[in-house]
Amino acid sequence: MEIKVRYFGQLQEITGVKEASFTLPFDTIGSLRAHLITIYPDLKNINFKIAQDNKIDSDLSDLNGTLIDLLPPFSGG
Amino acid sequence: MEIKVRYFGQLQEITGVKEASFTLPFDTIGSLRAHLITIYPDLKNINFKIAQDNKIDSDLSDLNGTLIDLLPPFSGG
Amino acid sequence: MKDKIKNIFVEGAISPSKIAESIAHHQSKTEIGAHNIFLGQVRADQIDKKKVSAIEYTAQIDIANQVCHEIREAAFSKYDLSCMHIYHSLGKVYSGEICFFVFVSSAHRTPVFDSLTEIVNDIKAKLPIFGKEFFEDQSHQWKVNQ
Amino acid sequence: MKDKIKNIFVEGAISPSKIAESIAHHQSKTEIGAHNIFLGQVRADQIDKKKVSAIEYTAQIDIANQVCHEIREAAFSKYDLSCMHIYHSLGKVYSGEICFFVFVSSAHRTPVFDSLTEIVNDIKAKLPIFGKEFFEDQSHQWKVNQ
Repeated sequence: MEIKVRYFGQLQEITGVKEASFTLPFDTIGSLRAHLITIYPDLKNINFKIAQDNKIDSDLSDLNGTLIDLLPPFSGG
Repeated sequence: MEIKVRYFGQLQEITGVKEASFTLPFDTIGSLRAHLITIYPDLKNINFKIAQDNKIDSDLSDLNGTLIDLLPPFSGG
Repeated sequence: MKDKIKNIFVEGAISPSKIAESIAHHQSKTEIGAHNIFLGQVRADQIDKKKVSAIEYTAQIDIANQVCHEIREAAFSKYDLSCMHIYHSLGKVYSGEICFFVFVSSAHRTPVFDSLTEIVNDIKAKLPIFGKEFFEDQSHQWKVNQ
Repeated sequence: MKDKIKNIFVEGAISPSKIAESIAHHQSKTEIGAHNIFLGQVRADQIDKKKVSAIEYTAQIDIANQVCHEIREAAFSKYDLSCMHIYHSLGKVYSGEICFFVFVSSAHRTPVFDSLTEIVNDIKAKLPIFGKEFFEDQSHQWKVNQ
Protein backbone atom coordinates (compact mmCIF):
# COMPACT_ATOMS: atom_id res chain seq x y z
CA MET A 1 0.00 0.00 0.00
CA GLU A 2 1.30 3.44 -0.89
CA ILE A 3 1.06 6.22 1.68
CA LYS A 4 1.42 9.91 0.99
CA VAL A 5 3.31 11.86 3.66
CA ARG A 6 2.91 15.65 3.81
CA TYR A 7 5.17 17.98 5.81
CA PHE A 8 3.72 21.19 7.26
CA GLY A 9 5.22 24.48 8.39
CA GLN A 10 8.82 24.34 9.53
CA LEU A 11 8.95 20.57 8.88
CA GLN A 12 9.16 21.46 5.18
CA GLU A 13 12.30 23.44 5.96
CA ILE A 14 13.84 20.71 8.09
CA THR A 15 13.25 17.99 5.50
CA GLY A 16 13.43 20.11 2.36
CA VAL A 17 10.33 18.21 1.21
CA LYS A 18 6.65 19.15 0.93
CA GLU A 19 5.35 15.68 0.37
CA ALA A 20 6.59 12.19 -0.45
CA SER A 21 5.22 8.71 -1.12
CA PHE A 22 6.25 5.59 0.76
CA THR A 23 5.52 1.99 -0.15
CA LEU A 24 7.32 0.49 2.86
CA PRO A 25 5.00 -1.22 5.36
CA PHE A 26 4.73 0.43 8.81
CA ASP A 27 2.71 -1.29 11.53
CA THR A 28 2.17 1.77 13.72
CA ILE A 29 2.35 5.53 13.44
CA GLY A 30 5.28 5.35 15.87
CA SER A 31 7.24 3.11 13.51
CA LEU A 32 6.70 5.59 10.66
CA ARG A 33 7.91 8.37 12.97
CA ALA A 34 11.05 6.37 13.82
CA HIS A 35 11.74 5.74 10.14
CA LEU A 36 11.36 9.42 9.24
CA ILE A 37 13.78 10.39 12.01
CA THR A 38 16.40 8.04 10.57
CA ILE A 39 16.00 9.77 7.19
CA TYR A 40 15.85 13.30 8.66
CA PRO A 41 17.75 13.28 11.97
CA ASP A 42 16.85 16.97 12.62
CA LEU A 43 13.25 15.89 13.19
CA LYS A 44 14.44 14.72 16.61
CA ASN A 45 14.74 18.36 17.66
CA ILE A 46 11.10 19.25 17.14
CA ASN A 47 7.80 18.07 18.56
CA PHE A 48 5.41 17.08 15.84
CA LYS A 49 2.04 15.37 15.78
CA ILE A 50 1.06 12.85 13.13
CA ALA A 51 -2.38 12.66 11.52
CA GLN A 52 -3.68 9.88 9.35
CA ASP A 53 -6.58 10.46 6.98
CA ASN A 54 -7.25 13.89 8.51
CA LYS A 55 -7.28 12.78 12.15
CA ILE A 56 -4.48 13.43 14.59
CA ASP A 57 -3.52 10.05 16.01
CA SER A 58 -1.29 8.48 18.63
CA ASP A 59 2.06 6.80 17.94
CA LEU A 60 0.58 3.56 19.30
CA SER A 61 -2.19 3.45 16.69
CA ASP A 62 -2.04 1.10 13.72
CA LEU A 63 -1.01 2.88 10.59
CA ASN A 64 -3.81 2.12 8.18
CA GLY A 65 -4.41 5.50 6.55
CA THR A 66 -3.14 6.56 3.16
CA LEU A 67 -2.73 10.28 3.85
CA ILE A 68 -0.21 11.03 6.58
CA ASP A 69 0.40 14.60 7.80
CA LEU A 70 3.30 15.75 9.95
CA LEU A 71 2.25 18.74 12.04
CA PRO A 72 4.77 20.91 13.91
CA PRO A 73 3.66 23.00 16.97
CA PHE A 74 0.50 24.99 16.30
CA SER A 75 0.70 28.77 16.24
CA GLY A 76 -2.61 30.08 14.94
CA GLY A 77 -4.57 33.01 16.31
CA MET B 1 -28.42 78.27 51.64
CA GLU B 2 -30.44 77.17 48.64
CA ILE B 3 -30.01 73.64 47.32
CA LYS B 4 -31.10 72.40 43.93
CA VAL B 5 -32.56 68.86 43.89
CA ARG B 6 -32.70 66.95 40.61
CA TYR B 7 -34.76 63.79 40.04
CA PHE B 8 -33.51 61.19 37.55
CA GLY B 9 -35.17 58.39 35.59
CA GLN B 10 -38.32 56.95 37.12
CA LEU B 11 -38.02 59.33 40.11
CA GLN B 12 -39.25 62.05 37.75
CA GLU B 13 -42.36 59.97 37.17
CA ILE B 14 -42.90 59.23 40.85
CA THR B 15 -42.58 62.88 41.90
CA GLY B 16 -43.81 64.55 38.74
CA VAL B 17 -40.86 66.91 39.11
CA LYS B 18 -37.53 67.22 37.25
CA GLU B 19 -35.87 69.58 39.67
CA ALA B 20 -36.75 71.80 42.62
CA SER B 21 -35.07 74.26 44.98
CA PHE B 22 -35.11 74.03 48.77
CA THR B 23 -34.07 76.66 51.28
CA LEU B 24 -34.82 74.52 54.35
CA PRO B 25 -31.74 73.50 56.33
CA PHE B 26 -30.89 69.78 56.39
CA ASP B 27 -28.05 68.55 58.58
CA THR B 28 -27.46 65.25 56.77
CA ILE B 29 -28.29 63.64 53.46
CA GLY B 30 -30.48 61.23 55.41
CA SER B 31 -32.59 64.06 56.79
CA LEU B 32 -33.15 65.40 53.26
CA ARG B 33 -34.15 61.88 52.19
CA ALA B 34 -36.65 61.67 55.08
CA HIS B 35 -38.10 65.05 54.15
CA LEU B 36 -38.52 64.10 50.49
CA ILE B 37 -40.32 60.90 51.49
CA THR B 38 -42.82 62.91 53.53
CA ILE B 39 -43.52 65.04 50.45
CA TYR B 40 -43.56 62.08 48.01
CA PRO B 41 -44.57 58.96 49.98
CA ASP B 42 -44.11 56.75 46.86
CA LEU B 43 -40.36 57.30 47.13
CA LYS B 44 -40.48 54.73 49.94
CA ASN B 45 -41.09 52.00 47.35
CA ILE B 46 -37.87 52.54 45.44
CA ASN B 47 -34.20 52.36 46.28
CA PHE B 48 -32.41 55.52 45.32
CA LYS B 49 -28.95 56.91 45.93
CA ILE B 50 -28.27 60.55 46.68
CA ALA B 51 -25.34 62.49 45.25
CA GLN B 52 -24.20 65.93 46.38
CA ASP B 53 -22.08 68.10 44.12
CA ASN B 54 -21.60 65.20 41.67
CA LYS B 55 -20.50 62.60 44.22
CA ILE B 56 -22.71 59.77 45.45
CA ASP B 57 -22.74 60.08 49.22
CA SER B 58 -24.01 58.25 52.30
CA ASP B 59 -27.11 59.18 54.29
CA LEU B 60 -24.86 59.78 57.31
CA SER B 61 -22.83 62.49 55.55
CA ASP B 62 -23.33 66.16 56.28
CA LEU B 63 -25.35 67.87 53.64
CA ASN B 64 -23.13 70.70 52.50
CA GLY B 65 -23.47 70.58 48.72
CA THR B 66 -25.71 72.80 46.63
CA LEU B 67 -26.49 70.33 43.82
CA ILE B 68 -28.35 67.24 45.02
CA ASP B 69 -29.19 64.38 42.64
CA LEU B 70 -31.62 61.55 43.33
CA LEU B 71 -30.57 58.45 41.41
CA PRO B 72 -32.84 55.40 41.01
CA PRO B 73 -31.37 51.91 40.28
CA PHE B 74 -28.80 51.99 37.47
CA SER B 75 -29.58 50.15 34.24
CA GLY B 76 -26.94 51.11 31.71
CA GLY B 77 -25.13 48.78 29.31
CA MET C 1 -6.99 65.71 36.45
CA LYS C 2 -10.39 67.14 35.48
CA ASP C 3 -9.47 67.62 31.82
CA LYS C 4 -8.50 63.95 31.47
CA ILE C 5 -12.03 62.73 32.09
CA LYS C 6 -13.49 61.52 28.80
CA ASN C 7 -17.11 61.81 27.79
CA ILE C 8 -18.37 58.30 27.08
CA PHE C 9 -21.80 59.41 25.88
CA VAL C 10 -22.96 59.56 22.28
CA GLU C 11 -26.39 60.56 21.04
CA GLY C 12 -28.42 57.58 19.74
CA ALA C 13 -27.22 54.17 18.58
CA ILE C 14 -23.57 53.23 17.97
CA SER C 15 -23.19 52.21 14.33
CA PRO C 16 -21.19 49.20 13.11
CA SER C 17 -19.20 51.56 10.89
CA LYS C 18 -18.12 53.59 13.92
CA ILE C 19 -16.89 50.34 15.49
CA ALA C 20 -15.00 49.46 12.29
CA GLU C 21 -13.39 52.91 12.31
CA SER C 22 -12.29 52.42 15.89
CA ILE C 23 -10.76 49.02 15.02
CA ALA C 24 -9.00 50.47 11.97
CA HIS C 25 -7.41 53.21 14.10
CA HIS C 26 -5.45 50.52 15.92
CA GLN C 27 -3.64 49.18 12.88
CA SER C 28 -0.78 51.64 13.42
CA LYS C 29 -0.33 50.38 17.00
CA THR C 30 1.79 47.39 16.10
CA GLU C 31 2.57 46.43 19.68
CA ILE C 32 -1.03 45.21 19.98
CA GLY C 33 -1.69 41.51 19.48
CA ALA C 34 -5.19 41.10 20.93
CA HIS C 35 -8.40 43.13 20.92
CA ASN C 36 -11.53 42.31 22.86
CA ILE C 37 -14.81 44.11 22.20
CA PHE C 38 -18.08 44.01 24.11
CA LEU C 39 -21.23 45.30 22.46
CA GLY C 40 -24.56 45.76 24.21
CA GLN C 41 -27.52 45.46 21.85
CA VAL C 42 -31.11 46.45 22.69
CA ARG C 43 -33.22 43.28 22.98
CA ALA C 44 -36.84 43.10 21.84
CA ASP C 45 -37.83 41.49 25.14
CA GLN C 46 -41.36 40.14 25.35
CA ILE C 47 -43.08 41.13 28.63
CA ASP C 48 -46.76 40.21 29.16
CA LYS C 49 -47.34 39.93 25.39
CA LYS C 50 -45.77 43.34 24.78
CA LYS C 51 -42.47 43.72 22.94
CA VAL C 52 -39.73 46.23 23.74
CA SER C 53 -39.21 48.39 20.66
CA ALA C 54 -36.62 50.83 22.05
CA ILE C 55 -34.78 51.94 25.17
CA GLU C 56 -34.37 55.62 25.95
CA TYR C 57 -31.25 56.26 28.00
CA THR C 58 -30.65 59.17 30.35
CA ALA C 59 -27.80 59.61 32.82
CA GLN C 60 -26.29 61.79 35.46
CA ILE C 61 -23.53 62.53 32.99
CA ASP C 62 -20.98 64.19 35.27
CA ILE C 63 -21.03 61.37 37.80
CA ALA C 64 -21.14 58.66 35.11
CA ASN C 65 -18.07 60.06 33.34
CA GLN C 66 -16.21 60.49 36.63
CA VAL C 67 -16.97 56.94 37.81
CA CYS C 68 -16.08 55.57 34.37
CA HIS C 69 -12.80 57.44 34.56
CA GLU C 70 -12.05 55.69 37.87
CA ILE C 71 -12.96 52.28 36.40
CA ARG C 72 -10.67 53.01 33.43
CA GLU C 73 -7.73 54.09 35.63
CA ALA C 74 -8.18 51.03 37.87
CA ALA C 75 -8.14 48.70 34.84
CA PHE C 76 -5.02 50.33 33.39
CA SER C 77 -3.17 49.95 36.67
CA LYS C 78 -4.32 46.35 37.20
CA TYR C 79 -3.94 44.98 33.65
CA ASP C 80 -1.28 45.40 31.00
CA LEU C 81 -3.44 47.21 28.44
CA SER C 82 -2.43 49.27 25.40
CA CYS C 83 -5.73 51.09 25.09
CA MET C 84 -9.35 51.22 26.09
CA HIS C 85 -12.39 52.88 24.51
CA ILE C 86 -15.82 53.13 26.11
CA TYR C 87 -19.02 54.54 24.60
CA HIS C 88 -22.62 54.50 25.80
CA SER C 89 -25.73 55.82 24.07
CA LEU C 90 -28.04 58.53 25.33
CA GLY C 91 -31.54 59.00 23.95
CA LYS C 92 -33.54 56.42 22.04
CA VAL C 93 -31.90 53.25 20.76
CA TYR C 94 -34.16 50.83 18.89
CA SER C 95 -34.16 47.05 19.33
CA GLY C 96 -31.33 45.44 17.35
CA GLU C 97 -29.19 48.58 17.65
CA ILE C 98 -26.03 48.89 19.72
CA CYS C 99 -26.08 51.07 22.85
CA PHE C 100 -22.83 50.13 24.59
CA PHE C 101 -19.30 49.60 23.23
CA VAL C 102 -16.22 48.66 25.26
CA PHE C 103 -12.96 47.98 23.42
CA VAL C 104 -9.70 46.91 25.10
CA SER C 105 -6.36 46.06 23.47
CA SER C 106 -3.12 44.52 24.69
CA ALA C 107 -0.04 42.73 23.43
CA HIS C 108 -1.53 39.42 24.58
CA ARG C 109 -4.97 37.91 25.09
CA THR C 110 -5.13 37.27 28.85
CA PRO C 111 -5.25 40.96 29.90
CA VAL C 112 -8.02 41.76 27.42
CA PHE C 113 -10.22 38.88 28.51
CA ASP C 114 -9.77 39.56 32.23
CA SER C 115 -10.16 43.32 32.04
CA LEU C 116 -13.13 43.46 29.64
CA THR C 117 -15.42 41.38 31.85
CA GLU C 118 -14.52 43.47 34.87
CA ILE C 119 -14.96 46.83 33.09
CA VAL C 120 -18.33 45.88 31.61
CA ASN C 121 -19.63 44.57 34.95
CA ASP C 122 -18.38 47.68 36.77
CA ILE C 123 -19.96 50.06 34.27
CA LYS C 124 -23.32 48.29 34.51
CA ALA C 125 -23.20 48.34 38.31
CA LYS C 126 -21.72 51.76 39.06
CA LEU C 127 -22.70 54.29 36.38
CA PRO C 128 -25.90 56.30 36.97
CA ILE C 129 -27.51 55.48 33.63
CA PHE C 130 -31.25 54.88 33.37
CA GLY C 131 -33.03 52.91 30.66
CA LYS C 132 -36.68 53.50 29.87
CA GLU C 133 -38.02 50.55 27.86
CA PHE C 134 -40.69 51.50 25.33
CA PHE C 135 -43.13 48.89 24.09
CA GLU C 136 -44.62 48.85 20.62
CA ASP C 137 -47.85 50.42 22.01
CA GLN C 138 -45.80 53.34 23.42
CA SER C 139 -46.34 52.26 27.04
CA HIS C 140 -43.12 51.86 29.00
CA GLN C 141 -41.34 50.38 32.00
CA TRP C 142 -38.01 51.11 33.64
CA LYS C 143 -35.20 48.71 32.80
CA VAL C 144 -33.64 46.73 35.63
CA ASN C 145 -30.17 45.23 35.15
CA GLN C 146 -29.82 41.55 35.98
CA MET D 1 -22.65 15.91 9.28
CA LYS D 2 -19.82 16.58 6.82
CA ASP D 3 -21.65 19.39 5.02
CA LYS D 4 -22.19 21.30 8.26
CA ILE D 5 -18.48 21.88 8.75
CA LYS D 6 -17.72 25.53 7.99
CA ASN D 7 -14.53 26.80 6.40
CA ILE D 8 -12.99 29.30 8.81
CA PHE D 9 -10.16 30.31 6.48
CA VAL D 10 -9.96 33.51 4.47
CA GLU D 11 -7.12 34.62 2.23
CA GLY D 12 -5.08 37.48 3.71
CA ALA D 13 -6.02 39.95 6.44
CA ILE D 14 -9.53 40.37 7.88
CA SER D 15 -10.65 43.96 7.24
CA PRO D 16 -12.42 46.17 9.80
CA SER D 17 -15.23 46.67 7.28
CA LYS D 18 -15.80 42.90 7.12
CA ILE D 19 -16.11 42.93 10.92
CA ALA D 20 -18.59 45.84 10.74
CA GLU D 21 -20.63 43.90 8.16
CA SER D 22 -20.73 40.91 10.44
CA ILE D 23 -21.91 43.07 13.37
CA ALA D 24 -24.56 44.75 11.21
CA HIS D 25 -25.96 41.34 10.18
CA HIS D 26 -27.00 40.80 13.79
CA GLN D 27 -29.28 43.82 14.06
CA SER D 28 -32.23 41.74 12.89
CA LYS D 29 -31.60 39.19 15.65
CA THR D 30 -33.42 41.11 18.37
CA GLU D 31 -33.16 38.33 20.96
CA ILE D 32 -29.45 39.20 21.25
CA GLY D 33 -28.38 41.53 24.05
CA ALA D 34 -24.62 40.97 24.18
CA HIS D 35 -21.85 40.47 21.63
CA ASN D 36 -18.24 39.66 22.43
CA ILE D 37 -15.54 39.84 19.77
CA PHE D 38 -11.93 38.72 19.90
CA LEU D 39 -9.50 40.00 17.27
CA GLY D 40 -5.95 38.75 16.83
CA GLN D 41 -3.64 41.38 15.33
CA VAL D 42 -0.14 40.73 13.97
CA ARG D 43 2.41 42.31 16.30
CA ALA D 44 5.63 43.95 15.05
CA ASP D 45 7.62 42.04 17.67
CA GLN D 46 11.26 43.04 18.06
CA ILE D 47 13.59 40.00 18.26
CA ASP D 48 17.36 40.54 18.39
CA LYS D 49 17.02 43.99 16.81
CA LYS D 50 14.87 42.65 13.97
CA LYS D 51 11.22 43.55 13.65
CA VAL D 52 8.41 41.23 12.50
CA SER D 53 6.83 42.76 9.40
CA ALA D 54 4.33 40.00 8.55
CA ILE D 55 3.18 36.50 9.41
CA GLU D 56 2.45 33.96 6.69
CA TYR D 57 -0.13 31.44 7.82
CA THR D 58 -0.53 27.92 6.50
CA ALA D 59 -2.73 25.15 7.89
CA GLN D 60 -3.83 21.58 7.55
CA ILE D 61 -7.19 22.94 6.51
CA ASP D 62 -9.30 19.78 6.71
CA ILE D 63 -8.21 18.98 10.25
CA ALA D 64 -8.39 22.62 11.36
CA ASN D 65 -11.96 23.01 10.14
CA GLN D 66 -13.00 19.68 11.66
CA VAL D 67 -11.47 20.49 15.06
CA CYS D 68 -12.97 24.00 14.95
CA HIS D 69 -16.35 22.43 14.23
CA GLU D 70 -16.00 20.31 17.37
CA ILE D 71 -14.98 23.36 19.45
CA ARG D 72 -18.01 25.23 18.07
CA GLU D 73 -20.44 22.40 18.84
CA ALA D 74 -19.04 22.00 22.35
CA ALA D 75 -19.47 25.73 23.04
CA PHE D 76 -23.05 25.72 21.74
CA SER D 77 -23.95 22.81 23.98
CA LYS D 78 -22.20 24.26 27.05
CA TYR D 79 -23.24 27.93 26.76
CA ASP D 80 -26.52 29.62 25.87
CA LEU D 81 -25.35 31.28 22.64
CA SER D 82 -27.37 32.75 19.78
CA CYS D 83 -24.56 32.64 17.25
CA MET D 84 -20.87 32.24 16.68
CA HIS D 85 -18.58 33.26 13.81
CA ILE D 86 -14.94 32.26 13.46
CA TYR D 87 -12.44 33.36 10.79
CA HIS D 88 -8.69 32.88 10.48
CA SER D 89 -6.34 34.20 7.82
CA LEU D 90 -4.20 32.15 5.47
CA GLY D 91 -1.25 33.63 3.58
CA LYS D 92 0.58 36.83 4.48
CA VAL D 93 -0.87 39.22 7.05
CA TYR D 94 1.18 42.35 7.74
CA SER D 95 1.84 43.80 11.20
CA GLY D 96 -1.12 45.85 12.42
CA GLU D 97 -3.54 43.76 10.37
CA ILE D 98 -6.11 41.35 11.80
CA CYS D 99 -5.60 37.60 11.28
CA PHE D 100 -8.16 36.06 13.66
CA PHE D 101 -11.79 36.95 14.38
CA VAL D 102 -14.10 35.21 16.85
CA PHE D 103 -17.58 36.64 17.42
CA VAL D 104 -20.14 35.24 19.89
CA SER D 105 -23.61 36.55 20.72
CA SER D 106 -26.18 35.78 23.40
CA ALA D 107 -29.19 37.29 25.17
CA HIS D 108 -26.97 38.12 28.15
CA ARG D 109 -23.33 38.90 28.83
CA THR D 110 -22.16 36.00 30.99
CA PRO D 111 -22.32 33.32 28.26
CA VAL D 112 -20.41 35.48 25.77
CA PHE D 113 -17.60 36.26 28.21
CA ASP D 114 -17.22 32.66 29.37
CA SER D 115 -17.45 31.07 25.94
CA LEU D 116 -15.22 33.50 24.03
CA THR D 117 -12.17 32.94 26.23
CA GLU D 118 -12.60 29.19 25.99
CA ILE D 119 -13.11 29.17 22.21
CA VAL D 120 -10.10 31.41 21.54
CA ASN D 121 -7.84 29.36 23.82
CA ASP D 122 -9.03 26.09 22.25
CA ILE D 123 -8.50 27.33 18.71
CA LYS D 124 -4.97 28.49 19.50
CA ALA D 125 -4.14 25.17 21.19
CA LYS D 126 -5.86 22.65 18.93
CA LEU D 127 -5.97 23.88 15.31
CA PRO D 128 -3.04 22.88 13.06
CA ILE D 129 -2.22 26.40 11.90
CA PHE D 130 1.38 27.48 11.39
CA GLY D 131 2.71 31.03 11.46
CA LYS D 132 5.95 31.98 9.70
CA GLU D 133 7.16 35.34 11.02
CA PHE D 134 8.95 37.46 8.42
CA PHE D 135 11.36 40.15 9.53
CA GLU D 136 11.95 43.38 7.67
CA ASP D 137 15.16 41.92 6.14
CA GLN D 138 13.12 38.96 4.74
CA SER D 139 14.68 36.46 7.16
CA HIS D 140 12.14 34.50 9.16
CA GLN D 141 11.39 32.35 12.19
CA TRP D 142 8.49 30.09 13.11
CA LYS D 143 5.96 31.56 15.49
CA VAL D 144 5.45 29.84 18.84
CA ASN D 145 2.22 30.47 20.77
CA GLN D 146 2.65 31.49 24.39
